[in-house]
Amino acid sequence: MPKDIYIGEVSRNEEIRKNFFLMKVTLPYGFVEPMPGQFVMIRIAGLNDPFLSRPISIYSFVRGRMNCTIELLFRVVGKGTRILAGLIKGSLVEVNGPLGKGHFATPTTGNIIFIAGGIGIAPLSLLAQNLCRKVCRSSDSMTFYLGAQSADTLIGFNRVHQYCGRVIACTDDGSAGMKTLVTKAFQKDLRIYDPADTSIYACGPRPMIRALSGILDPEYFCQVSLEEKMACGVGACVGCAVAVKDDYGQKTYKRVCADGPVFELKDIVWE
Amino acid sequence: MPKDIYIGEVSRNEEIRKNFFLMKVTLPYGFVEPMPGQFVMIRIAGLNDPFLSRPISIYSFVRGRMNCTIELLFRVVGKGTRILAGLIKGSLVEVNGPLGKGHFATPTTGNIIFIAGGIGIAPLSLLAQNLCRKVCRSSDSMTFYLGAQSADTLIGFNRVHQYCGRVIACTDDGSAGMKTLVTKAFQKDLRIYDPADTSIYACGPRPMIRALSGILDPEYFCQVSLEEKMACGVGACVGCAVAVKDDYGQKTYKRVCADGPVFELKDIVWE
Amino acid sequence: MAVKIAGLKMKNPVMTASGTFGYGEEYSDYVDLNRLGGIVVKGLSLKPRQGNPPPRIMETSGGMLNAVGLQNVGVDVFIDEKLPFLRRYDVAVIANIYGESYQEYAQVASKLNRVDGVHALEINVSCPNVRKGGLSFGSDPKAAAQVTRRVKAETHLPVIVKLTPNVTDIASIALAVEKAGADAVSLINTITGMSIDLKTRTPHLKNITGGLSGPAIKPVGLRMVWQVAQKVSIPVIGIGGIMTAEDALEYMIAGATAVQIGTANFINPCASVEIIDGIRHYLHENKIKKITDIVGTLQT
Amino acid sequence: MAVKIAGLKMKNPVMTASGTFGYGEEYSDYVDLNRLGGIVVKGLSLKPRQGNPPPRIMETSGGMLNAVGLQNVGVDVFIDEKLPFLRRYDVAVIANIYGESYQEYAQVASKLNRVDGVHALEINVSCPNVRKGGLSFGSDPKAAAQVTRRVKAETHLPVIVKLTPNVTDIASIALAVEKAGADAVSLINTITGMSIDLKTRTPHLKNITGGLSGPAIKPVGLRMVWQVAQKVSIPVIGIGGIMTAEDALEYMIAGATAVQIGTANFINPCASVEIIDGIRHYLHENKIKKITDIVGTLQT
Ligand SMILES: Cc1cc2nc3c(=O)[nH]c(=O)nc-3n(C[C@H](O)[C@H](O)[C@H](O)COP(=O)(O)OP(=O)(O)OC[C@H]3O[C@@H](n4cnc5c(N)ncnc54)[C@H](O)[C@@H]3O)c2cc1C
Ligand SMILES: Cc1cc2nc3c(=O)[nH]c(=O)nc-3n(C[C@H](O)[C@H](O)[C@H](O)COP(=O)(O)OP(=O)(O)OC[C@H]3O[C@@H](n4cnc5c(N)ncnc54)[C@H](O)[C@@H]3O)c2cc1C
Ligand SMILES: Cc1cc2nc3c(=O)[nH]c(=O)nc-3n(C[C@H](O)[C@H](O)[C@H](O)COP(=O)(O)O)c2cc1C
Ligand SMILES: Cc1cc2nc3c(=O)[nH]c(=O)nc-3n(C[C@H](O)[C@H](O)[C@H](O)COP(=O)(O)O)c2cc1C
Ligand code: FES
Ligand code: FES
Repeated sequence: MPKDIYIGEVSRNEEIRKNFFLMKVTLPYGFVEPMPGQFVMIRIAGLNDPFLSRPISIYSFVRGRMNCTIELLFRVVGKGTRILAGLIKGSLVEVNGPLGKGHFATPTTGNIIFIAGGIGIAPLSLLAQNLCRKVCRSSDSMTFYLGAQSADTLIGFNRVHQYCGRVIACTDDGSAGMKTLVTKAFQKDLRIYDPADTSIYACGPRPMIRALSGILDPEYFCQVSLEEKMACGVGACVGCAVAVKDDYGQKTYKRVCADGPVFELKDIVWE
Repeated sequence: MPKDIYIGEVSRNEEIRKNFFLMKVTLPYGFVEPMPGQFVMIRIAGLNDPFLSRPISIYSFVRGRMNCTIELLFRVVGKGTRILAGLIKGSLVEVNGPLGKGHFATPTTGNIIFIAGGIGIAPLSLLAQNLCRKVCRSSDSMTFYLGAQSADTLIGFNRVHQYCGRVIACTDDGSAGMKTLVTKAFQKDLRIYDPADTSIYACGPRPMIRALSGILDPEYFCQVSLEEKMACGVGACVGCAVAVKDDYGQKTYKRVCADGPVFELKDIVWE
Repeated sequence: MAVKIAGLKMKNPVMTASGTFGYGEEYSDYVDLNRLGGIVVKGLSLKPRQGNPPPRIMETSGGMLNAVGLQNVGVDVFIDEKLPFLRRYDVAVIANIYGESYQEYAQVASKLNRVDGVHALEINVSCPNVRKGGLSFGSDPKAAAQVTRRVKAETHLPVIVKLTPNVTDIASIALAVEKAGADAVSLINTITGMSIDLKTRTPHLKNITGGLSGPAIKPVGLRMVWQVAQKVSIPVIGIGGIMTAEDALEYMIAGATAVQIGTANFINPCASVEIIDGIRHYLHENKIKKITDIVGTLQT
Repeated sequence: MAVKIAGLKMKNPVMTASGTFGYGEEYSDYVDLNRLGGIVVKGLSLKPRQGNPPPRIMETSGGMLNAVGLQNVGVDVFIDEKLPFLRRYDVAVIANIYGESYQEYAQVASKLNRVDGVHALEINVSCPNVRKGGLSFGSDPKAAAQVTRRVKAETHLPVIVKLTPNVTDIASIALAVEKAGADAVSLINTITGMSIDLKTRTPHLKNITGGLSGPAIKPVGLRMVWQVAQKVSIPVIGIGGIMTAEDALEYMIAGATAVQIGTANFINPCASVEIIDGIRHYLHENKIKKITDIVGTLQT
């Protein structure tokens, strides 16, 4: 039984953009280093309202001498995230993680592409950081397509720029970067990426992932991180089902939490 | 519609004795000055866990220039008080009050007696303070019998000593004051109090009140503050029923919140 | 925002639920009663009732149990002492009535007929707290229909039948009372529950069991309203755990023409008017002209 | 702490509830499965089932709705692929079974008979999610009894019948299955509920309705366990909203010989063992020798 629920202490919780919060949580030393794409289930210690834990991707991880610190980047969309947003320094949270067996695979190709929409930046930023550090590739091989509604909500540009030679920002209203959808910006460049030498990683709202599946040939290696409502986060409740193709091409339901959250784009069944 | 639910801000919340908390709450200027015996229904703003508001007596009240401040003195007994105890400076609470139509009556007698058991000190301290200030009696006429389990939990002695000439402390274990029950200490003095010239005010656990009703002749004017579980606090749910005698001596159920919380001891029906 | 339920006209679809708003007076300091769609008063019986011995209430997760036992002043005192206050307001007053026999239901209804200031009757066939009482009428389609017929025969007022959720098939009860002449149904009443004091090994409620209300039961109320609204053609009034305008709107989308606010009043005495404001705001934001345009619009 | 339920021996009265603990493996990193009284595995059907399309779950106040639709690997794959893992532990394994017909129930039971590592069967007559399924069996005493008889005929294992709360009179169903040979009853399964997305005016669950579980339903479970325990003489297993040792003890005082922990596992993966520790602590503090000494000790 190596796993446990950790009590974490919020060491910082800042509204970095309207409705977007960056929360730092200090955790015991034993917290396992997450693989990019993994997430935590988080809830406020001792309270049953909101009832279920919330799945949030790990945005960064640092192991210190006495403890670990993770960063979470989240957007306020409903009750749970609103309450998380209200936590002040010193508040205690219950953290289960890192969770997710399906995480981003280390690329073996020359071109490494990231496509993030909105809050989808969180797991991809950690991935870019790790690839930059651990795989030690020339940062020129990594291109980050970063989309948001407007300049206000374009988050993480500076951070990913540390890791990736090229960062292409797109906004719906043109208030920062190109005025286009992030998938459109990527599509324009597509012909320069040889399927045999390109790995693509994407995270963002469902319509973005769906658009991507329309754009990309199945030859491309493309992994995407999916979202679905979760209760347990560990594969027990089968609540977070997503329709994917099994080995025989038949539709089957897999668990976002335990079989994912990262899946291959070509396996997703769009119902 | 003069009444409203007020958002209060916790300005101090200190564990003055093990499991006993003194909480200061800043409220809008419009908060009505409470009469001794009145209480508030308090809950944590925006949270449904715990679900119901908690009734807590008003321990003190000060109207400042811009706002009002009340003090609450409470003991941690269960979930709700435990969560209240955890509130830090700056936390927001929802406060409905002051509530209670039955409050302590201004005495017209020479002897004024207070009998408090444990946390029962809260409303009686406010009463003693008010009588001292407003009715402007010689403090010699006021005697305060203050009971607790032990010296650790004997609270409010110094405060009531400012108002009352005589404060008689009793503890179950003799660790402070007399080693006796507060009702016993009072009983020993009883013969010096002429029923026609004595007003008695009591608040404490049910067994204490019951003991008092065994001790006191119905001739004595004795008011007691009762406790019962509450949902609305305003008389609508009829949840906080207590059995009392009606004008014809028949048993009827009255509402602790709206008809009380202060009742005449002789009217209580012990079921 | 106006709605009409079987001849009962209301300014807006928001009523306060029986037993949670006293006789109106208790909340009149907090709420301008003129703003409410309707007030359903505490359940009235033929004779005054003392109710159950305390403790009568207990908090639960996201809700509460109550076993008030229908303590009330009785229908005569209500007419003489409580109604005059309510008459001062321009608000629909619905008398919630209760009997221990068909006869008693009919008698209470008859006493309230042609009484100035009472605009509709709501029959509580569902109160689970009184042993010989509610539960048996409300959980049997035949008995529920019979109560409805008896009350209808005594009154010219619109008759709403309030259904209990403690049944296998609530739609069949709704259909039975509709056939018996009910002008509308309201649901849900409380779900029977229990709570135990571990220290004393006794029930928290003196009555042993009590009725569960509050947001904990909202999913059940919503499901039942949806089931009933698909079966009956009379209006459905949605009740159960409504705390916010969003909750109220969900009930209306599920098929309720109006809603009742119960336990929420205890948590926030201003809940009913805040819900009215919230519904108005929603309609405005979504450019919906008539509140009735959203009733039963659930896409499945 | 040991209890015995109709020949099924358990180290302690705490099991994990079907559908909330997978096939044991999912939580084995968090919990030493050897410490549990029993594990009730995810409901098994004759053939593998894909389950319902997503979304399948939704949070509610103090609880959650689920409409997983009994997604499971099927009884054969369970025996071949899931059971070997569980056999490594010294824990009672209870197979929760489900069928769409009497025949199917019997077939699943028969496949599990004399399979090494399965110690009892729990019949789910109550799952409310599958249209043609559970609800009809569990809400009719005759059908519930018939399922029980058919399963009993196929197995030498103790048979627990798991009852649905979505009925008017749960005690009558319990009595019917007792008469039909059930060795124990477990209750409650989830209460059917619904939740609506106001923005899209669609149900939050693709299946429209789902089963409500969690602390919100605890008062209902407790009441039903108390009602049933007074009527039947076979052991009763208490389920519904148990989050803490105190909750479990309340169920036992109401009449449950053992309990099952469901939704709590999702909130806290270690809930089941923390509850076991808490019960032990309570017994110690209160100088109670045998856990069975508290069963049904409610003073009313
Ligand atoms: C693997 C994974 C990683 C995620 N990482 C992040 C992240 O890094 N930053 C971030 O802002 N968000 C992230 N999300 C989405 C985040 O979980 C939801 O925004 C959040 O749960 C919403 O909760 P709420 O109470 O504010 O919303 P409500 O709508 O009130 O929530 C109601 C219920 O629905 C669930 N829910 C609602 N939206 C989603 C969603 N998109 N995905 C999953 N469950 C949802 C909630 O958890 C809750 O159970 C992630 C989701 C998943 C599955
Ligand atoms: C008019 C009045 C004035 C009070 N003044 C004070 C005070 O000044 N200081 C103080 O410490 N306590 C006071 N109490 C008691 C206080 O309300 C309870 O201790 C508190 O509600 C317990 O809540 P809990 O969640 O910690 O306990 P739990 O036992 O977990 O509460 C469960 C439910 O029971 C109710 N409850 C439990 N005990 C009591 C009780 N004794 N009286 C009323 N409801 C109860 C709770 O409000 C809640 O609804 C007063 C009670 C009343 C009625
Ligand atoms: C304290 C209390 C008393 C109630 N009394 C009555 C009553 O007299 N008659 C009745 O029909 N319903 C009564 N009810 C039920 C409510 O009207 C309502 O149907 C139920 O509480 C569910 O709604 P809610 O969750 O919004 O409270 C009572 C409920 C509570 C909590
Ligand atoms: C996600 C989920 C899946 C479930 N699946 C099953 C099942 O397959 N068979 C069954 O008998 N009960 C099933 N249940 C019901 C639980 O076993 C339990 O009876 C119910 O959730 C109430 O207990 P709780 O409040 O502790 O969760 C399921 C419950 C949940 C939440
Ligand atoms: S959240 Fe429970 S299986 Fe994924
Ligand atoms: S608490 Fe509602 S009437 Fe007193």
